[in-house]
Amino acid sequence: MRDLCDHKLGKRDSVNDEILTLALDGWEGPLDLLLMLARNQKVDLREISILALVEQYLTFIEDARALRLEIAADYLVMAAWLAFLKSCLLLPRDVEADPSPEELALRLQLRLQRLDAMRDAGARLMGRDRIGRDIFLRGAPEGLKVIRQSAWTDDLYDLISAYGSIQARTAPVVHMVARRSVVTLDQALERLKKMLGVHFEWMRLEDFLPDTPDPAYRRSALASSFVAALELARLGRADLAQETHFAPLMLKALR
Amino acid sequence: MEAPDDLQRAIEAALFAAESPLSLADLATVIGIDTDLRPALAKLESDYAGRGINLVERGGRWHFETSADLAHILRRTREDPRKLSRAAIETLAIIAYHEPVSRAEIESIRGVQISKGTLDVLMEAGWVRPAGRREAPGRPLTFATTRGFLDHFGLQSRRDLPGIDDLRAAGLLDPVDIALEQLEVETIADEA
Amino acid sequence: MEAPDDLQRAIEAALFAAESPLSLADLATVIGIDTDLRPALAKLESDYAGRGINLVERGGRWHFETSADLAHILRRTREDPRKLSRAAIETLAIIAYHEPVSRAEIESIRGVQISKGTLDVLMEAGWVRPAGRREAPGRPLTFATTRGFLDHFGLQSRRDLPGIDDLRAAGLLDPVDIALEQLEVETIADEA
Repeated sequence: MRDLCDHKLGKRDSVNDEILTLALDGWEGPLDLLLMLARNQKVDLREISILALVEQYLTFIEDARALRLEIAADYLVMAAWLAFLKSCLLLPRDVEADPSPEELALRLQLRLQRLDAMRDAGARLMGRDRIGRDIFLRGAPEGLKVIRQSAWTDDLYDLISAYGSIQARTAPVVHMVARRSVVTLDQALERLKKMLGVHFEWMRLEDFLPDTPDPAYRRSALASSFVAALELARLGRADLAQETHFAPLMLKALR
Repeated sequence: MEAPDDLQRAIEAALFAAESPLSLADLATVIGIDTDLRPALAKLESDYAGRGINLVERGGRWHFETSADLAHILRRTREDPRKLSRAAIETLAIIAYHEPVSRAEIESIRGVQISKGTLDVLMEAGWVRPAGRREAPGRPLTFATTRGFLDHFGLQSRRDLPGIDDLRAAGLLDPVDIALEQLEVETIADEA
Repeated sequence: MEAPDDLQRAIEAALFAAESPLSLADLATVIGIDTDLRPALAKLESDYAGRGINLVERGGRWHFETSADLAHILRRTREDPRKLSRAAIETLAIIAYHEPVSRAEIESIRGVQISKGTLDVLMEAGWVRPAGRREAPGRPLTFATTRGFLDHFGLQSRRDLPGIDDLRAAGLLDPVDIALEQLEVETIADEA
């Protein structure tokens, strides 16, 4: 074991200085060290003698201490635990112990097997033919380029309706007049004057209105005819009468 | 196309992995062989002649490239169906009805400013072109529509565009309030 | 190796020109064809089997690569392109063989804590990715390997991981607790 320690001492490099396990920085923790020792037994890990392994570990740690190497705490914890396990394994069996020392030893063995399996697997992975080291991809691929092009779906209808809406909103006055048909005051005056010239008895205002199916046009005619009737009464050309509120407004020419 | 020998395989792999075309000397260095590589290259050239990849020599250097007739695979054009923004279609309509027309005139007809991208989109679509400067103060650039515009919208000529009376008859003059609302929505969207 | 048909030529050209491996769906899009490409790929795979360049499938995606036996010619340096620490190699192996696996599980197999940079290095290499949280107390994050991992190590799928079947059969991929239970059952069975 002495030469193992010396070997590790000689190999101490500055690369791993972030690791606190100063003296044992070749190993990644006690389990790693145990696995190395187990492999040194050169038997299948399933056949390994845990007792022998514990002995080796404890000797190793003792040697390191004798050399006054700084030993990280977790190695010492493992050493203490293994010393305990060793004593349990050697002492007469305590049937009450749970878990039994045999089970503890078995657990350790199983853990070592698992770590060993993954270490092997890692090595086999790294040994594969790897891209960029053993296998190469195309050095200068042309690349597959997708050129996006807009396919405009606007049609003639979209175009002319857009123009229509501009026209509609920028020429609102023309637009409104064209849409609504109304009877102006002048038109109503003219009509009333004409009709009063040929009818001499009382007539309802509604009877003076032009005949139309358009209720909007009729309302407009009613409003302008009413104003026209008031105007004619003011000028002394017509007489107005209404029996009560909301009764028909009666109209007659004044001679 | 019989199985390649070791030299041909090595050349094949070296040219494939190379980042630039290799001369005979480069190849010899890479492969570490000191024989005439020309026969092997000729064999490979004929092996690949009818394939999607060809071995070619340009100016004494060799490389693999995809066959010229398959260039369309390397550059694929994808068409995205899209509609013009409201601002763009209105601008296009104004240009079509009033061409040649300056940007300021377009804005005065629309009643809103047009953003820089709007005319770009129309020019990129191939429907609008600059149509010279107007002999007026500031010499403003004017715009007009193109042959491509007529083709896309199925018009023989601009005279086929319906007049304002036709539009009204077709009910295409929206009620004022609706048109104004739309304008407001658009302005808000533009500002956002 | 008879002359390839148009489909084979197109696949050949597309995979040759592509900057990364292509799935069947990618290929169909690039070539603009909607048929099963597998027969054509199989034909190409066998066409290239003995050549310096091979057509391979990795994790459901296809690419061309140089033949492994030519590594000695093409390797520019003996240096490992990505020199991994032993901790990183073991961690990668544990993730690959156990995925999805949590950090605590990795640490319990290795018997030491994972130092901060180890998983970062593997993720930066593009070989390892977070693979969701486990529905267990503490909802630990788990890790798994990527398609880039399969590519790099020349694996078609995780089933190709060296020795994975043997390890599984030997129970070496099971946690210690489960292995112990298993042993007890066997012991009882033996005793019975």
